[in-house]
Amino acid sequence: MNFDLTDERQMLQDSLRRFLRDNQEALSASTRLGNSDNTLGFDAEIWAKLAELGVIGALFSEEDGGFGGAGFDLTTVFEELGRAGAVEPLLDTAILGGGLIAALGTEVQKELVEQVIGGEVHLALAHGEPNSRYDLAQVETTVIHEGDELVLTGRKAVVVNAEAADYLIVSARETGVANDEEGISLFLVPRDSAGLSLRGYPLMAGGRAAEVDLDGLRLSAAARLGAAGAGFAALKRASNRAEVALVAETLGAMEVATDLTREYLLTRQQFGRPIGSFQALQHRMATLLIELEQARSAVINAAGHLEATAAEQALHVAAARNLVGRAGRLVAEESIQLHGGIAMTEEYELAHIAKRIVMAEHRFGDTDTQLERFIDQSAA
Amino acid sequence: MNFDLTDERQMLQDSLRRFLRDNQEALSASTRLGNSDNTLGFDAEIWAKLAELGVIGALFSEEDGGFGGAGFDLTTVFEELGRAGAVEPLLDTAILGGGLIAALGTEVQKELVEQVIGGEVHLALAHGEPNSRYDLAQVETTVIHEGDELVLTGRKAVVVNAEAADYLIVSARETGVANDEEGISLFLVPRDSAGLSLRGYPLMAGGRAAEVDLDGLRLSAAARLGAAGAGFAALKRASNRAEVALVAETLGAMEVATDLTREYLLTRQQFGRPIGSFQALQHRMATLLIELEQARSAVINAAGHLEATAAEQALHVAAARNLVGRAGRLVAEESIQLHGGIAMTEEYELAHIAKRIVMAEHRFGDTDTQLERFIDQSAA
Amino acid sequence: MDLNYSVEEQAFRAEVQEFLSQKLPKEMSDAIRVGRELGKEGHEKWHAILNEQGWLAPNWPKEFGGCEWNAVQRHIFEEECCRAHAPRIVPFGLAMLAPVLQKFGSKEQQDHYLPRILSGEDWWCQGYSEPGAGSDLASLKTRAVREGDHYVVNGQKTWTTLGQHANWIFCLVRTDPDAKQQSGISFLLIDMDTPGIEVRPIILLDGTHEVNEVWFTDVKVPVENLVGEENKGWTYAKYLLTHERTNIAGVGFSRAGLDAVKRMAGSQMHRGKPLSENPHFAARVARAEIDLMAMSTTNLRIISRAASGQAPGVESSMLKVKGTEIRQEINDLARRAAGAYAMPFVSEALEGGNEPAMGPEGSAATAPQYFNNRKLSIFGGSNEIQKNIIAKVKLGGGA
Amino acid sequence: MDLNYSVEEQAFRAEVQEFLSQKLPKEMSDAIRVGRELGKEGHEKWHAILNEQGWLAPNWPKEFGGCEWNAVQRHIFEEECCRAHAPRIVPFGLAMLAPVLQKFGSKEQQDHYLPRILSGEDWWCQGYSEPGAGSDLASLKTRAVREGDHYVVNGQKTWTTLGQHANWIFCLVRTDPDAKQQSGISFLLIDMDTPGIEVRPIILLDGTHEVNEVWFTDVKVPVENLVGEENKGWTYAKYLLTHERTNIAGVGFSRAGLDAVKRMAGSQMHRGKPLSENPHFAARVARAEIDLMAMSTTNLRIISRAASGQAPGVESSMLKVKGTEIRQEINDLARRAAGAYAMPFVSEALEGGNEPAMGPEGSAATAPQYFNNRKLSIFGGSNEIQKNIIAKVKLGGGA
Repeated sequence: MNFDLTDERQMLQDSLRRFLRDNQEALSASTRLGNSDNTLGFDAEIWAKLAELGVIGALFSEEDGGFGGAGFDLTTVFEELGRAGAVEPLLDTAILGGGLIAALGTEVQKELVEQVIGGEVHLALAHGEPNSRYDLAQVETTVIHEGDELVLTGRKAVVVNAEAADYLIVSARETGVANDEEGISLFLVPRDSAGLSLRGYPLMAGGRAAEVDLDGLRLSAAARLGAAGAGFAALKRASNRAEVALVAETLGAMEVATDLTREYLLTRQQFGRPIGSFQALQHRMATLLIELEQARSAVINAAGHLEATAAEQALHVAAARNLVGRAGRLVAEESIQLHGGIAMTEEYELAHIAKRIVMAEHRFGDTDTQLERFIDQSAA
Repeated sequence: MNFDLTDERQMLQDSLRRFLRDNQEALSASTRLGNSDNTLGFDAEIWAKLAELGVIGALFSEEDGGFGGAGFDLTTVFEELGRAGAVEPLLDTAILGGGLIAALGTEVQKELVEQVIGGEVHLALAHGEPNSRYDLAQVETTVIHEGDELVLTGRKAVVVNAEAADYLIVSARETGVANDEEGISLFLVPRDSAGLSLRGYPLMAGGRAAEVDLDGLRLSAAARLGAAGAGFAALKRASNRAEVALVAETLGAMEVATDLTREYLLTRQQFGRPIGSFQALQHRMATLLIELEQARSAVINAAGHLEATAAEQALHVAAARNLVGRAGRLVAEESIQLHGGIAMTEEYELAHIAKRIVMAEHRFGDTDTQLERFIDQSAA
Repeated sequence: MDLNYSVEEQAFRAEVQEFLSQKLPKEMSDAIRVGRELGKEGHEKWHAILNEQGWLAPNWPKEFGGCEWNAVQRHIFEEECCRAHAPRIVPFGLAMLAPVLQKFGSKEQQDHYLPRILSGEDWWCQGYSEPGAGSDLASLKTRAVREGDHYVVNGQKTWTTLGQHANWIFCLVRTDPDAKQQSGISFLLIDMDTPGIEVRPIILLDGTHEVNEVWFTDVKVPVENLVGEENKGWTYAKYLLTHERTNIAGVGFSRAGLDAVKRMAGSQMHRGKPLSENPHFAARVARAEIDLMAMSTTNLRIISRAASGQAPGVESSMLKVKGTEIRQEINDLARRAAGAYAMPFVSEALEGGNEPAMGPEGSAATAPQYFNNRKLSIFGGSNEIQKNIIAKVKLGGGA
Repeated sequence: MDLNYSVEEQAFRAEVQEFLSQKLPKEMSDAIRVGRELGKEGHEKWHAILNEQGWLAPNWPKEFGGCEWNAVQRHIFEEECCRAHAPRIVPFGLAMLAPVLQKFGSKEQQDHYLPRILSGEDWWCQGYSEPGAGSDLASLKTRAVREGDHYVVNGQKTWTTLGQHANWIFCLVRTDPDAKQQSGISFLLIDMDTPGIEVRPIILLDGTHEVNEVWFTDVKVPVENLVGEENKGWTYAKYLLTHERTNIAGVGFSRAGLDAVKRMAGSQMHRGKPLSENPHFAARVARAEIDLMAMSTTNLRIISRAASGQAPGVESSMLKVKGTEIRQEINDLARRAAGAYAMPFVSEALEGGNEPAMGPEGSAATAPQYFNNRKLSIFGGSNEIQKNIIAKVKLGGGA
């Protein structure tokens, strides 16, 4: 048993933390609400430098051209992104997009992974639909075979990073009914393809997404990623990895929220003394710190089981997301409350951090959905 | 709209409160754990005086020979019993037993109601079974017709007040399968009948109950209470009334728990000052007082709808029991915690009061079961 | 004990319902239902509709043109307005300043300002909070120095709600710097067009411009704009705060919010069934509803006592805490119900522009409202302050 | 980062499992599994079995006959003992007094007392708490006055766990009444058979006789029973409290408790299905399990740091709070699972008499344990004190 970071990961953590701290201003500018001139949703220069630093490569295994890719590599990177409140779409381009291509792609398709690692290409996963909620198998978008061509029709909902993406990975149903795990295919589609249209918008916690309309999008069979109808397992695996990244990001954000709150309690005066001397607030702060350690352990458990069996992965990912969801909500709400009015203002750092924490729950399933998954997995 | 007690109920409250306060010692002696010499489970003299005071009569309508019987009569009486921590089985003898006989009995059977009001007769409802949990329709005890005789076989679980009861009201299934609402009959059975045996024991929160074995208990058709197979509606009505009484009792106990805690916080010194001057404890006390008012309102809602439609009754009873269950647990646990060690000792009043609060949840359905009922009723 | 409304109260409720069904514009109730903002014009329009009906000032005495409704009537009115998705009335002039003027203002002030509040000619905002003062109002620093027939005001107010629309502000200012704490404070009425006043927006974490900083630099205020006596402002401020506390429980808002959650959950599919049938979600909704049913009765108990002349005491603080907890929980349920569609932030859609919202009806507003309503437990006397008050009354301890 | 146990650690675990399967008497594990009490003889029997194996003193140095296991080994041992429903070892002599004697005791004291602890000849109890002192140990009042070669002790101790079985008690006594607070306290070993000692039972709210008051009236204690130096007792007491904090998280107990809840919920029918499949109950169990999984890892993180020589700091307080919250929640789940069968209080069944328990296996103990374990967050430094400690370290504020 060993809970220390390896030297490599420690170096990665140090250099990434330093880089993000040094670029706080640029990061902040790109993360704020209503920054509607930036339809990229993030800072392109920062992205290039992240690639240069090897941060994207750390998310891929050596086999896939990277130099990491294990659970603890993901958590090392994303905890730092969370601490910085960064909205740069590493989850979408690297973990989801890059991960799926690395897992399923042909040699030709896999060249994109190299470009992802180099920071030259952006990706998005166009999978969720208006009626799918958090159900990974719920795909109503259809594929019809017309001669050699495949015709996709449907709508994809809240596709994060769609506008910046060079390619979308689009899921569609080849056989079966809406909720079957069998029959889901994945396709690698250039974003500017005819028959594919986007309606982009900013997101509550920063970054951008789009509704994607597939109106008779015509593809050749070569656009398929992996075997026909066999996309579900890879989607599940990719979402597990994304969820581990997400809890680590939330953990980083929770660290900052509790740090900011602690500092505020020590400095802010009311009724002639620092408010951190009021015992009721002290005890609530203590509770936050306890839950922060719980969250840290849950992230470690999930990351440490990301190479385990599918059942163990599912169990620990659901457990971590449920716990981090609960602890995160508590930390976000209590941090705001303990600050008072100042935390309600957009310009104060905590406002953005709290939004990152809370809104993370809305990707891949909220705490209740995770609890259901945990219960199912425990009973299985 | 009017939230004041009527003059009659105010008088009832005053006289009952005075009586219970004056007899605190006798009440306490009968309520403590392990007081195993008293196989009655309560104080017989107190019982006689409660009857004399008209407290039992207040639980019955004029039509049934009493002078009350409405929801707010029940809550007035039981709130006081709860404040006193009394374990006297008014719930079992009067509300459940007497209530069922009043609702279903023949003229002859109803003579028992008069005796109940006079304090001369004790009753118990032998309905729950080892497998029924809190499901009112789950009856596995069978009735077989042998000539003119009815033969009952089965086991009844945790029958409160069974040993003291002169008669048991026994439920058994005449037709249908275990979970049907149809087919349940009720029988009025002398406790010393052949074929009926008791195994009595004390209860965690005071009072006594018994496992009741029905081993070929032979009855005549005249023992039936109400029509064959039609007992469910009356059982539901009786349990609604009992649950309203129960939440009022818990409310009374919660009042005492918060009062004791408040007094303790004001008097107990630690680190050189009263512990009630510590803000963390102050805020927790404030929370308890808020939840106490919530519980009071929930009790009023349930009592005020006890004469409404079956659906409204069910909705408000489930709501009140869920809320009082949650608030009661909080008050009981926090009162103990805010006291510290002293509250862990059997001789301190709060120990008994906390047990009354918590263990009430185990009659007719715990908070989750009540929540399920509320959800079902809301959807209906 | 009787949980039923009297025949008269039922008739009053029917009258309110009739009015709302006739006079509340559909585009307005539609906007409120899905959480869109009304803007200044919308507020002014609804203000005028209510004024025409004579129902703009429920709590004013009849002599000043008010309804003089009792607490139960006001409760019924508020409940029905929420149910019908009527806009909230901006309270600063009508519900906060007016009672102070009616009790402490001069005849001239009453005659001048009260009709202008009803007509909508004046839009008032509140100058109470200051940076660094928070819930600790007594430590305020804005100075007013008497110079001849004027006061000269210097300082800064903050959290001034809708100050960007206001042409008048009522302010607490320090007139005696040597007096202790709450003494030495005066209550001034200030024209926002006076030179030296600057309003700076504060953007809240949901992107809204709802509150402001108001800066005063050598602002000249005529002495006749003083309310009551100099250095007695704290008395008037406390009186105002008591009035601010009406409808503190927010039962109507919670009821409307819970209905919206149920509508959305009924339309969203989760694992092949409506989300409303999912036991985990249903349990959250049920608990919130059960809490709300009880608090609604607590509210009525207090209102009924107020209607019979008893003053609400520590119960207001209890209602504030529980009421905000329930509202915030309902906001949380709403964002959960919206699923992934809680994520988009389409400000045009929220502001009533042409851009349609994504996702199910009302989903666009769920996350902004969740974050915006964190303020409920902070502003208006934070829930911590309320608990201090409860403890002080019940335990006699200090903070 | 590596969540796996080393090969050596896995081999050690197998060895412990083998021992438990061979040597733990079935009637003993059966009793523990359903929550029955063992009584004095049961405790002594298990004590002897461990002593024979040489595993009675995991934390003692080998020179004193201990195992000298590291933190990870101790954790594995505790985990397996809980899983196998082994009895808990009475800690007062072995885990609390012994480390003090080993570090601060004289050679004579070590030679005399330590072997008698291992052999079970002496049963120790703890004389720390006093009425009115609670978590505020420094204010203790029991006096010891030196008279020749004796101290004369007068005063009262309370909450003395299993004092009714003990023949020796280690006490904190005040030897210098003029010294401030923690100075002037000494650490005395007292034979319970000395005249003037009276043990009075305190019956707890679950009917158990687990703790006692111990009264001292002119009790003569030989001066050689003083540990270390006079008036330095506070130093030894603090050292002891650090050792008391091992296994503070109670992961093993919680794990065993959760397994018991699941067994019971699997056997109880609720609306035609096992209770374990009811979504509301399953949700409670799942949340407790998720919390426990995380705390278990927090515990390992701290243990792993301790094994590499780093001292646990404020983390102990965090584990205490979370650990007791989880255990209490599991106790609550157990009484819920038992349904109406949580109500009977059949003390004979709990004490291992012939009277069979009502209801499903283990149900008889659920309510008593629920109430008894309210103590977890009160004794051993209440959770409020732990939060004060956390705040002091992290915020530097006083209480």
